[in-house]
Amino acid sequence: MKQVIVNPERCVGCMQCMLACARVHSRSLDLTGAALETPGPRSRVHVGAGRYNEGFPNRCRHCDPAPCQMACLTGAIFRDPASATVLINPDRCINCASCAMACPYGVLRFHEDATAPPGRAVAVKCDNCDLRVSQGKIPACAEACKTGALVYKDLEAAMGEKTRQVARAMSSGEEKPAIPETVALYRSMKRAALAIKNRAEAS
Amino acid sequence: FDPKAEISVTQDGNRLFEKAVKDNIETVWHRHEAQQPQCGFCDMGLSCRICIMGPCRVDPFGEGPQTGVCGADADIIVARNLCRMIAAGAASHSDHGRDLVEVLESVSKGTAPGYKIRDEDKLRQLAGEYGVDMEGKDVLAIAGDLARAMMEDYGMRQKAVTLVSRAPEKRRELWDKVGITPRGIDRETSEMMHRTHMGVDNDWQSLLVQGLRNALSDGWGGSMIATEVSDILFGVPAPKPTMVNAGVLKKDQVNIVVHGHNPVVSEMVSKACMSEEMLDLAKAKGAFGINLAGVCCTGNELLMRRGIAMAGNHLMTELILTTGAVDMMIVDYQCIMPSIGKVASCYHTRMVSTSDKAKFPGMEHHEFHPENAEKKAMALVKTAVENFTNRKEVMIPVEPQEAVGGFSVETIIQALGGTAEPLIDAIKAGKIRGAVGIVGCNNPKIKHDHGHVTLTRKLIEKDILVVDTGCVSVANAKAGFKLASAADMAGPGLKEICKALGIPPVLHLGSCVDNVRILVLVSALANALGVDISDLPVAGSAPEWYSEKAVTIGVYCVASGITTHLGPMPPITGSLNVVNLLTRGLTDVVGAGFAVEPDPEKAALFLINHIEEKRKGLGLDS
Amino acid sequence: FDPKAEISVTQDGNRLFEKAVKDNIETVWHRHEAQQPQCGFCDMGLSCRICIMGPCRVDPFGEGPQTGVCGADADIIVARNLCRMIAAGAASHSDHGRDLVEVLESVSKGTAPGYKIRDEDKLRQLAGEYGVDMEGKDVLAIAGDLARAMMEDYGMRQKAVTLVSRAPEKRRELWDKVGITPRGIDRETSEMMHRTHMGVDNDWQSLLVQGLRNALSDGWGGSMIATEVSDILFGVPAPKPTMVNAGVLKKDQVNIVVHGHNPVVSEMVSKACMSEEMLDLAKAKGAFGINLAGVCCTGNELLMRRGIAMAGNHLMTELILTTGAVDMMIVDYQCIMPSIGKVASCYHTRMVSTSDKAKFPGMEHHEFHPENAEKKAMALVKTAVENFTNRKEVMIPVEPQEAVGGFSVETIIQALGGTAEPLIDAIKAGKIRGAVGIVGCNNPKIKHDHGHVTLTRKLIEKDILVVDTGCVSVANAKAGFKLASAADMAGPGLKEICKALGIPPVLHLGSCVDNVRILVLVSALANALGVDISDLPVAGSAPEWYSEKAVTIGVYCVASGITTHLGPMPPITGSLNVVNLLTRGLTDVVGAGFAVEPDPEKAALFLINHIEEKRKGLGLDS
Ligand code: SF4
Ligand code: SF4
Ligand code: FES
Ligand code: FES
Ligand SMILES: [Fe+2]
Ligand SMILES: [Fe+2]
Repeated sequence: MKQVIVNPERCVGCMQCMLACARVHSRSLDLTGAALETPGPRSRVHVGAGRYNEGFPNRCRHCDPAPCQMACLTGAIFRDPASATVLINPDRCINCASCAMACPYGVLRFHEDATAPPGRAVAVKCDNCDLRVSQGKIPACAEACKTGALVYKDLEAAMGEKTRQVARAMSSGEEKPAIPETVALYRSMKRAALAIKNRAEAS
Repeated sequence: FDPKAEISVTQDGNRLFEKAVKDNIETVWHRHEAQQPQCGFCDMGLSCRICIMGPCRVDPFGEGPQTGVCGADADIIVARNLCRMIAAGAASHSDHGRDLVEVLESVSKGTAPGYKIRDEDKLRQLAGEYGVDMEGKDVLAIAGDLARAMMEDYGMRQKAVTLVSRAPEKRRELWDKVGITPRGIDRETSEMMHRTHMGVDNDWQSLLVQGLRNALSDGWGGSMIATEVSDILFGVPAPKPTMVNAGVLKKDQVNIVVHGHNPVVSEMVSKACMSEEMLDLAKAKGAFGINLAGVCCTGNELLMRRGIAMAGNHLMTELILTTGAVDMMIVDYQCIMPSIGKVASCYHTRMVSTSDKAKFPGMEHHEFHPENAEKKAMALVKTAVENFTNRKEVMIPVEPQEAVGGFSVETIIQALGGTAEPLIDAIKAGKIRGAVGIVGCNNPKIKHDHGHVTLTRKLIEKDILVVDTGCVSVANAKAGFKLASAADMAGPGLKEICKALGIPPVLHLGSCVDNVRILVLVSALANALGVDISDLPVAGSAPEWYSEKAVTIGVYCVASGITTHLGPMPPITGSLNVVNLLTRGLTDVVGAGFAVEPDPEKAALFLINHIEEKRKGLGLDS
Repeated sequence: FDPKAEISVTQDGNRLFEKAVKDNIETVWHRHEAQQPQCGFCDMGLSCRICIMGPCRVDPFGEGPQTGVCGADADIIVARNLCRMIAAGAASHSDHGRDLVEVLESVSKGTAPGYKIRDEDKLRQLAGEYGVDMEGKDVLAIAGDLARAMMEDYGMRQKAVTLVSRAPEKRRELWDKVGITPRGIDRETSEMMHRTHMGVDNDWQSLLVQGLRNALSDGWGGSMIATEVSDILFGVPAPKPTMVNAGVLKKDQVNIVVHGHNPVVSEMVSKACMSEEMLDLAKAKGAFGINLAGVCCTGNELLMRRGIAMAGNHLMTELILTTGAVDMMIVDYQCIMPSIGKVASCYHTRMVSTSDKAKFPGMEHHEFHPENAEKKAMALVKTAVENFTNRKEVMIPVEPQEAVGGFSVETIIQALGGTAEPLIDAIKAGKIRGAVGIVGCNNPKIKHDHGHVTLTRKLIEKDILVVDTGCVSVANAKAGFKLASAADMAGPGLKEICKALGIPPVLHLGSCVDNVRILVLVSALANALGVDISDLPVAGSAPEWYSEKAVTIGVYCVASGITTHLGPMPPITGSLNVVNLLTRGLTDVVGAGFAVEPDPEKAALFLINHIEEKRKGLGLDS
């Protein structure tokens, strides 16, 4: 089965996955229209900044067993048997944040949502774009990601590909660097900034 | 944010940041943090919004799109984006120069009360360079003719902007050969904007070549005009003592801070601050006087010519307001963060914008024009004085630091005894190994002033004379490098020369447009030695730059033959071709190139090495 | 991509797209698809790369950052980005005009062999408008003086660009009152770039006001000069029959296609194509002749003056090459997708770039200058003819469509019998309800030509006269709207008038710079009626625009009082303030505004309604 696979080393921090996610969880499905809705749709994927301000796309892993599900006393969190997606029934959510405390990734958020009873904040998280997938589309974040940090792939195949990459990177005489030179240069600048900051702080 | 976060290498910076956090003020560091991670496409120069078939971006990992909708690849997109930065920078300086030329013309017509020709020698010198017929004409008539001749530099009727004549002959020949002699000031900017339109120039190299020409139209055109006309109208700077840092604000005086770049406004404010009427009013309000201080470049302009104190540089502009001691901040244009109106609203500070080209949220707008500037300035100072009584809690975080500023090329030569000979001798003898111009801004990506101060210290230790402008000059003055006694921080050779001449090892050359003083100085040196600028043991550096103007300055320096170091990386890493051209390939074209190195210690090594190489090239130590 | 995907409403478009897919050619539609979804921040105008404290973006959902690092909010960021688009568009047209002025000056000096003054009347008329003293001067001397007077419009010595004098008095008063009378052509662009630098203008309204002035400096400055000087050098257009669509390429002739915008190049190519020497060579190579065709605006320029056929518009430029029938494509600048060199490399086509301002991947560069253009053109045509024998498989997808082009204001008035009276009478009588200028480009966001053709049809059905330029004119000609017989597609009133005058209901006014002909026409109408332009029952529309130039055209139309419809949304939805100002608020300022409506059917309703409202305002149907 295909799923969204996160390749954090490819994230450039553009946050376009976040906009795409918020858009497809809006009523108008149009970015400008979505921005005018109340409650405003919010992204279920969260791009954070690493130590040297590199991007990191933090997305629900739909763990199995899922700590959030186990922590949910009202049974609002459940797994859809067809897609294996961990979902939240907003009608049952009592906004107790137990799930958030249990989630090792910190991807749960609490706010009003178009899918929830009006005027009430509930737990909201990634739904794997199940609706889009059932329409033959791929999850919005993976569609928006142009660098391959979020890809919609078969896990087996993706891991196989990764194994090949690692193997090639480990063997000597590799002709193509694992990371393009441009990206390496860009990141080295960001790392240098961090190093200097640390040193300046120490001094 | 931790109020104890050391955002600066300066004490006043850190103390005021702590106060800002406690006062719940959102600062540039907060906003920078909130923007993390910044968009990698944009940061690498790989996004394009030039047309609405787009927006487009190129995947730096090579898997996603490699061209925009039009077909532009990474090289083209990166080059176009960089070139538009150059265009904006050139336009900014040159539009500033334009304002001065218009004041000069108004003075000649007698429609600019309060302004006058303060340096007739310089007026005549410039008029000579512009081929103005001075025979039997009075000063004002000459000024008018000069202003109109300068206006032609902005137009399209010339083959070259006039003041390229100041460049060494070899340099001019090179420019002609490469095809980058700037023709008109606005023209090159317009052509740059045209070339970067969809479907015009799609050769990254030819785009960058026009980028060089556009930048030269600033360095030898707009900026040079700005500096020279400022000298004519407000006087050629001469060394004088001053004070720097947030401690220059006075608890018991009315504090007026000018912010921006154009002396046209701040000079009138300075005049008004010294008027009997205002001083009396201040006394009546219980103040011991009117204390004018500057931030950013308009402050530098005043410091250079009147010794007026500097309260801080770019990243200090918000913090200065948190002292609660600023009764009025008067801004013109450039580098004025739109946030400061909001910061001021938490204190009693009155915020005033003055330019017809620049308004800001949360500021009162009082437009200065040559005809009304004198009066407007008086009215504003009056309001500021009246605001003194509205002060609440005031915190002046440090004692002010002494410094000497005001080195124009003219006065440097004068300090040398009337000719550049002693300087050249010192260089030849190896007592001074060379010189580096450190210029540019602050950037929250780098600990405030860390780049400037570290680099400067390392260079003077190695007997390299440092000249600085803009925000760097404030950082260096605050660090104490601008006292004659700072010669002790210099290496033995430089120390000896500084002691002999009674000058500091770090000379303040002025504002950002005043970087042209560096061009004039190196041209004089090159001419004296009979070599090109690119042969000299000199370099440029912008360790903490942030602005498009800084890009343009860097590019005109390099195009003029001065190898230049940049602290922060420009948004070009998406194209190795562009990176390689700027850092390596350009040397074959203009005899100089860029080096990017965020670490000021490593940058110092690079610059020292560069200077030693140039010395070798000239056979100086053999 | 499905080769059968209907990317266009045109048959040649779809057939050639099918061929392109089969030939494995990557087209603009492929690249557009690969970019989906496009960056929402950039698309909404909410990303900023103006300085390197950034890049920054504002979260449209209100959760993330609401300001950039400097403190600029969504309104400021959106306004700055839009203003830079205006600056780039104005710079492009105006730099094109500059090239013509330089040719005019070269002609006057006798250093531009092959070029000449073709319309002395127009020269004298313009010289009169520019206040050139013609007394006792010959044509060439007048031309030189006019050229130099026009150069001053590019400079900073004037209070206003000269040709604003053509606008109705009420309009000029309004411009003065609002403070948007354009002073200098390059100057306004430079000031716009300056104002959008970090820390300069941070008031979204005052930014947009300068945007209006910058656009006016194009419409009544650079573009108007471009059109008028082209008329002087190459003749005032007059109606003539022509052919359009990909079928204008000939299997048995040498096909040369010119692409770009500047007639300075294409006119010389056209001349060379008609030379005996080349025609003989063509015969020797087995060709029946030399067939010159155009795409984009330089094609429009030739069509207007010489009736030369048009092979297609913007989105057809790649597809035209897939016919395999183009022996040479000669490009100058603007709207030339950098992809076409690669497309051509799959066929035998020789690709040649000619401008010192524009090079492209995969093209040979042969630079045209006034002194060598005539010779260069001959050499290129020779190469093209020689390339005829290298042809491989050729596919001409359709038969050409007849059309009539070449309506200048002069010839429209002439067609009316020498005065605008009959047109005004027809409008007054309601036979013609009003007029809409449909202008602009193609954009892969919209099915190729769908917007143009649909809107045009709907409007003429309602007795609204359509004038068009640029890529629209090709779309409409291909749709058959430009034959006298097309009057049958018009409503009864318009049909009657067209039949009486023997003109089509859709008049081709030329290239994109020729939009100024619309300004001149509406000024004449307004003056005849003693009203302002904004009172007239006229409107503008750009149903498929993509370029920065189109933004500028839209803005100068609106600033001139012509309400304008845009198909694609500009990147401004991130700021409701900016959206509201442009669509509503501007009406209070300049008496016209924008309407954005991607659906051409709905746009037609809006435009019809607008025209009826204006008629009511003038009391025409009471
Ligand atoms: S100019 Fe090209 S790369 Fe830039 S937005 Fe337009 S189509 Fe995309
Ligand atoms: S100008 Fe402001 S918003 Fe734009 S990149 Fe710079 S800091 Fe960010
Ligand atoms: S914000 Fe749109 S690509 Fe960077
Ligand atoms: S920030 Fe503008 S000069 Fe330093
Ligand atoms: Fe500055
Ligand atoms: Fe065009």
